[in-house]
Amino acid sequence: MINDKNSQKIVDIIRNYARKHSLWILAYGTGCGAIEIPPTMTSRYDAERLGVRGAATPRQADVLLITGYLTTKTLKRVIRVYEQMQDPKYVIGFGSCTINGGMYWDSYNTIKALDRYLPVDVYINGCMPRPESVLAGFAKLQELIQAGKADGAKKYKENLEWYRENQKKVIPTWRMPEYNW
Amino acid sequence: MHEIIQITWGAIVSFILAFTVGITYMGLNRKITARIQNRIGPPWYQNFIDVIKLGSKQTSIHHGVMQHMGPAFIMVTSVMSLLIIPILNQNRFFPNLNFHGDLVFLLYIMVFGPLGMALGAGQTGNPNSAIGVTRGLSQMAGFEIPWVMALVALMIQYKTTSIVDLMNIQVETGKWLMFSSPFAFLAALLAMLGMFRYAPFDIVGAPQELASGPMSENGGKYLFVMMSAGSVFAFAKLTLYVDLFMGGANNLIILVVKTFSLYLFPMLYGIVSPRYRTEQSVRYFWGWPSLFGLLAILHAMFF
Amino acid sequence: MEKTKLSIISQIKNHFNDAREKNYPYNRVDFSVRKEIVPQVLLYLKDVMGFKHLSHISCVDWLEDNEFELVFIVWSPADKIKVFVHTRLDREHPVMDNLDMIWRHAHTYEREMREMFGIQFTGLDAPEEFLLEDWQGPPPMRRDFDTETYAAETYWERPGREDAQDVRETIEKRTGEVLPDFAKNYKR
Amino acid sequence: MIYILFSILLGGAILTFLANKISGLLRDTFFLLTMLGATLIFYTQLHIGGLVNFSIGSFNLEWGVNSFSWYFSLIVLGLGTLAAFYALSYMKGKENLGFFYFSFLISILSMLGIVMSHDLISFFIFWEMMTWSSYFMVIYSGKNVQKNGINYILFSAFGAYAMLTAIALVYANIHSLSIVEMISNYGQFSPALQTWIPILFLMAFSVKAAMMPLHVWAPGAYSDSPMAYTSVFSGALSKMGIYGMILIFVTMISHLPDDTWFREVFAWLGAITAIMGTLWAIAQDDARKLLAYSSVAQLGYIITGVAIGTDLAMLSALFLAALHALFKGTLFMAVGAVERQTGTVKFSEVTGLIRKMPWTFIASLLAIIALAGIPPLGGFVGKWMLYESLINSNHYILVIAIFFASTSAFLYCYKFLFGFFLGQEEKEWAHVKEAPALMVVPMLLMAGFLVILGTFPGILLKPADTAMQTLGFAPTEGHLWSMSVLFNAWGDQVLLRPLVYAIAGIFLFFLIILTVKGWKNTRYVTTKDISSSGEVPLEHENLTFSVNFYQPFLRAVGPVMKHRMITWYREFGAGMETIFDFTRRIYTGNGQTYAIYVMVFLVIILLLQNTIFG
Amino acid sequence: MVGSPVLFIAIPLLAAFLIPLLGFVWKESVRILPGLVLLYLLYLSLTLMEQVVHTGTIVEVIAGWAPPWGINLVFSPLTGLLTTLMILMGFIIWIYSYRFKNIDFQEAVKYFILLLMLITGSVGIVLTGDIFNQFVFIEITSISAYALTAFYKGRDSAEASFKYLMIGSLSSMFLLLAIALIYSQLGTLNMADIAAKAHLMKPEFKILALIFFITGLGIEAEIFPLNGWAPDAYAQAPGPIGAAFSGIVVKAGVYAMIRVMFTLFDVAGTHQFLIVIGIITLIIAEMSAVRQEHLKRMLAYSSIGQMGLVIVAFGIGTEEGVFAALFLMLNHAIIKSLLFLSGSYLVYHSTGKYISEVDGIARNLPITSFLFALGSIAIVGMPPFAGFWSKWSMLTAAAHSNLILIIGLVLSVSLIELVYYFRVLNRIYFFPKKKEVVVKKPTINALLAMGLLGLLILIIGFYPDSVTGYLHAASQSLLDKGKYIHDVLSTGQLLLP
Repeated sequence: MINDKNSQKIVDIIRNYARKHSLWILAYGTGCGAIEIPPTMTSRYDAERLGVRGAATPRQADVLLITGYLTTKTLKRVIRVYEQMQDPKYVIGFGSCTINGGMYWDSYNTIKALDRYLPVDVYINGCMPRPESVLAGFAKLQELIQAGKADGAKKYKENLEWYRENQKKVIPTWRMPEYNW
Repeated sequence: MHEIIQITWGAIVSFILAFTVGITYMGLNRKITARIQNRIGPPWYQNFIDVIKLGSKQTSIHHGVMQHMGPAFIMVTSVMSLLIIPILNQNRFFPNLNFHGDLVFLLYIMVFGPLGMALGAGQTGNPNSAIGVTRGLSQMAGFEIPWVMALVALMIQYKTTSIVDLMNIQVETGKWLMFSSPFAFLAALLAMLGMFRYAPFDIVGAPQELASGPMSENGGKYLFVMMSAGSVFAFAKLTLYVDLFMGGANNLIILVVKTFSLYLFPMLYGIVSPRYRTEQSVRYFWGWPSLFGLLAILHAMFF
Repeated sequence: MEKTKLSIISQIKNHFNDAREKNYPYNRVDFSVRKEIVPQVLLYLKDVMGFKHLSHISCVDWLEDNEFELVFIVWSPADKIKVFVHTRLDREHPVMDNLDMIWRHAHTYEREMREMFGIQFTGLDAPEEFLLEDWQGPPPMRRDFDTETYAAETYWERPGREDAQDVRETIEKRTGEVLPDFAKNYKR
Repeated sequence: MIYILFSILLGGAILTFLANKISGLLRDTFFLLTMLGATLIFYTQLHIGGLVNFSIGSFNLEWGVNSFSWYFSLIVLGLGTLAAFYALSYMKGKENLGFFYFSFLISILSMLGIVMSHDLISFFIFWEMMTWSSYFMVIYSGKNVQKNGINYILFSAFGAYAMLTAIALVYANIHSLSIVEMISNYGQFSPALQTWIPILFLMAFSVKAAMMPLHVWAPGAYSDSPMAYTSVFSGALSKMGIYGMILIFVTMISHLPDDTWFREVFAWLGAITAIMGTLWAIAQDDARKLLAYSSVAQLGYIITGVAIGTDLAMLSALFLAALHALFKGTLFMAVGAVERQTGTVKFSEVTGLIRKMPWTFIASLLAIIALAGIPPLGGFVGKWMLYESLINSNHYILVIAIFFASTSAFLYCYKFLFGFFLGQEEKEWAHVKEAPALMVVPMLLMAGFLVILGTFPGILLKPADTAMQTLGFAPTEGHLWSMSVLFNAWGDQVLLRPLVYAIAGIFLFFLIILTVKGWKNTRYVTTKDISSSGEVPLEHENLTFSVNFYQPFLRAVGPVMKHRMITWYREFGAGMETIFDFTRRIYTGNGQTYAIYVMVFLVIILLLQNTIFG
Repeated sequence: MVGSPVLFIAIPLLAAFLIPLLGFVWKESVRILPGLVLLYLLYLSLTLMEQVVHTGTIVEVIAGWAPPWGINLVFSPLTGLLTTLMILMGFIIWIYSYRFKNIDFQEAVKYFILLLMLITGSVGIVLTGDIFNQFVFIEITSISAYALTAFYKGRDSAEASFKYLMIGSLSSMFLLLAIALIYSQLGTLNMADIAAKAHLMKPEFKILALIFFITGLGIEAEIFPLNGWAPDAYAQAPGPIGAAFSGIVVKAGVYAMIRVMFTLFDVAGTHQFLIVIGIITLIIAEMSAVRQEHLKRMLAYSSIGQMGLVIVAFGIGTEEGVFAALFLMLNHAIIKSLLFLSGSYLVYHSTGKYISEVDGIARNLPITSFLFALGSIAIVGMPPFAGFWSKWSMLTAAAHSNLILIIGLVLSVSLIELVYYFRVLNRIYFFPKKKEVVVKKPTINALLAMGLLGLLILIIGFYPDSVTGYLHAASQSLLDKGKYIHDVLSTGQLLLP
């Protein structure tokens, strides 16, 4: 019965609905962007309406929120955290630094495009993005999940070699457990 | 055989009931907290969504057998206490396993799960988990004292160690035990604060400093089972309090009303409280609540 | 204040003949010394004259002179005077004495110098890297290190930014908005 | 048959000792054969009620077995035999093995002798033999002998001399050493004697049972003797104190006109022992010390049960006594296994052995569950009966005290399991293998028995019931317990079987759900793969949290733990030494002084002659 | 009649004079002869003892002068028991010192003469029925004891010997005073006669005489505070002589004192006095022993303490008490001799005889250490060894007389005793051995002697019945004053023309 196509569809609908409305975020507060998270979560903008809620550890989280520039040193940790998260998982790039390097575009140790290294589902533009745009970003993510298009994790799995190559290019000494799920 | 099927059936139905009600209470907690903080807050059914999501999440790692069994341990506690605590007066709702002399059993089965889960948390090797466990156990050594004092006071006052007997006494006399044994009720109520682990006693899994403590390595299905067990256990505890102190309930609606009004206490207390350090909370429970417990025993012995 | 400063200068000059001083206004005095006697000067300042606190160690890259200049800033809480001790190192072989037995926290500054400028401190006991993990390029703070080229070579750049190196220009170009005069002074 | 039993043990001990000089194999064979032979004879040939008589030194000695002593011999021989198997493997390669096995067998012999003697003099002789044979074990390792060894022998001797005084008093009054006659004549003693004889006896017994003011020797002695023996030491030897206490309480205290205060005092001493033992166990970093303090605490419960003395309390005390032998034996053996495989017993040093020593872990887990009193294992049965008996006999505050001790016991229980078996798996211990089968199997056997007892406590309650009938209690079967049901005085009852089945059923159900869901995708990750802020812990980085484990809790109970009994004893000892040093100076070594002494003596006597010889 | 009690005096005296003469003929005879003599006397005493227990006291009159005028020897169960014990100890000490320290011929002659004299004197003290004669024997014993104390001729041993001599001469003085007092009052020196006529004495003279006796004999019996000489003498005398002191000399002293107090005078308060003085001796000695740094001094204090215990047991005064006291004396003689003998090998080459020098010595001297341990455990009173039974009978005796406080005190002191013995044992077995300590392996004969003692401890421990019969007879004979007087005086009357 479970393998039946129609019932699978129903299950998928329920699942996607649940995933959509329950986004537990792991805020990786790298740069100045982390300052925008508290207003987003507290009474003014109250992201909990959307089912957004903080998670304490990567094991429990659904969304990896990267709020700002990533030095190579931080990138290593972010990749580690991402790989520790459980499927399904999504990445939100937050602020222009994650998109094109932002004001750190010519820095000697800051990456300029996050999606070369991790599969980003949604980018939120701005330097800093206002809480409104953050909420808009979450809404976009929900839209994608509902449509079943937020498949960053799948992409990562499929193109793991490509990602690894890029990652290893900026992180020369690579000592991490293998990613195999 | 018939009995076994009946009890199994009863267990399933009461589990579903407890699950539903417990999760709803948790969702209402979030909603009410949000409203008090001048937020809109999530819908009341938010926790259902969370649980379903956790259940549908893929879980591809475990740290060993003990961690794998941890959630099952804690589920044993929840379901066993549900099976032993009579849901309605005269056990009208479903037959369950309750037996005479179950209060002492309940005291011990209530620590079975947390301890099992603590073992699971220990095996993950995450230092945060171990720290959380030590805090949880210390806090438990704190709040168990007033709780046991309250129960002992009831036991000696009514010469029984059975929940059903206590319920029947309340039905017969028409007087709730929270009025006839006020000190025991106070002690038990304050102990309940620790049992629910809301603020100010939430140091065990404080997300800010311990990364949710014992649960920090559990995600997906493990967290799913734990959350469900927590909700069921919360309902079971509330039902126990209602059974013991508030005269039980004759139907489910009354039960829900009574349990929810009882639930408001730790909830509201938690919303307006900051957080205690472990030794502070331990000392708190050995202070006023234990004094109330002692008074309850004296009251029971001499009146 | 001025008197104290002069007495400091005279004392230092008495003890270390080749120290060249420069008296700044307010509470600052500078000395330039050979690198060999830097530890002695600092020790003298610390133990005899009461400059208990090392505020900072800094480095200047004099690419034109082919030299590094190290600046040690020490502070006397009693006299409220800070003394800058300058010294110059050969840029090809920048080697300096380790000072962390005089001030414990000099350790941190020295590790930073080592990574950022490639200055070797003899006897510095800190095998692991400090700020730059996995760094394999030249020391990035040296003036002959071309940051932009390095970044362009190492990090993939998202296409479409070539024309938008300068934000103001781009704004001008795209929207036709006229920049105010003061903004033009800060042109890249 | 008793002769044969004793001569087998004595002869076996001597033969083992001698065989040590010839070959190790011969010695081990003798040792095992002796132990097995004794057990076999005990189970097959010994008849309850048999008596043997002979006289020595103008005293009539009488040995015999009744159900009560049979119950305790069961503990001794059961644990002794398993520990003997364990010892063969544990002691391999150590020094002075002949000495070890000799003392082992002698202490088994003396324990059997204690429970089988029917007269005071052989009771005392066996008691002292037990003391020195166990003293040999305490000093076997040769560490801390001057401290722990002297502590142990001093306290034991104190107890023994108290008992000797009591025996002398009894003998002087009734001119007989038979225990039966002592009991039957007890009513005719003067009131002062009626109080003092039991007190003196109880002093002796509470030393061995490590009761509160006299427990000081226990942690050191338990942790210094080899673990193979400590399981017997803590499991069986301390029960001899309980044996004596039960005897005294049942036969003497209950005949006192005002026995209530007696019982209250002892019950409270037991409870305080339990609390303080627990608190100190929580503070330990050394697993042996932890278990030693835990033993003190557990014996506190038993003492409370004995002191209360209703039939339910006595039943629970007897049951807990056997149970304590089982689980504490297992735990000490587990510590021994860890010690043998890793070379250390510190929680702060060993971690993550669960995958290296799974069987040891399982045995310890079951033993710990039983120790904590958590259903569905046997420990719960004992705890339940104890609580019920306390409540039924109106000792309400005592219930709280005992409950506090047993709740706090969870803390050290968890510490034990976590410290050794859980936590980060370190590279340092990667080489560790599971202990040899000879060590693991005894542990697993005992742990398995604990599981069975959780459902069918009647297995053990039946002999306990028979033993109690020997002591003059009414049969309790049917109104306090049946094979898997427990009752209390108010008619409440616990049906154990459905509970155990329910627990097992629920557990298995959810375990299956957990396991089946995503079975294919799930894989094991090492304990280095944890979420620690994105850091990858290196091989040598130890993230285990095991130092200052319960610091907050200990801070909370700090005021209670500031005073230690042992410091008081130490100060007393230091004071005594000062006095001794002063006395020593009376003998100045100077001839004139001595002559003056003589003259002073003469003068004093001459002056006081009328007072002295008047 | 196998032999006469006179032989106990005569033969060893004769042998003592023969030794140097025979030595010129055959050097080895110096060493062998005392042994033969003692062996014969042992045989003699055992047979006599057996006879005496069954048929009654033998009174031997010397030179035909009947009591109360002549000198007589009384071989009652009590004196017989002590004689047997002394000769047994003497024999064992002879075995032990057969090759003692490989002393040369001259020294050996002196040593064995003095040893024989010591034994003769002690046996004489016990056997004689005449009070002046007893005084003479005491002098014989004392003088040989002084000489033996100074046997090593070192500075310390000379000093110890001098102290002993000094205090000993005080003892002689008081004894002589007491005897003179009695003679002036009663005109007799025969003990039985004195006992029979004691009521004729003026009470104040009686008490005065008693006090002089107590002072004089108390010095020999090591009661506090008259025992200042003892630790030094024990510590400085050769090992076997220490054993002889504790096994033979002190026993004779205690016997003399008890005989005077129990038989000669019947003064109220003696029992209480004995108990008090015994307890004081016991407590002070045991307390002093704890902090001793010298092994032999420690043993000496322990010995004093044990004698205090014996005196307490005598002080109980009942038959059980006397039985316990005799049992304690017996056990103490055996066990303490074993401790002295084995202990002197533990610190053989050490100059200071420090306890710290026995650290870890068990690896080199397993048998000696084992015997020392056995002795320690036995003397502390742990069953199933000999010491337990005597302590046990002492306690029951005290309990029978309702002396509960004494039980408490005795047992607390036993705890102290236990501490210092076990400290030494722990050192012997578990401490790391000091490199500089040189170990001397015991000779075969020493091992034999110590083994014999160990065997005795075990025999008495496991089968106390082997001695209790004799002890009962002895205690009865001590307490039955009338019978003693009757036995002695009737012998005289029979012989009167």
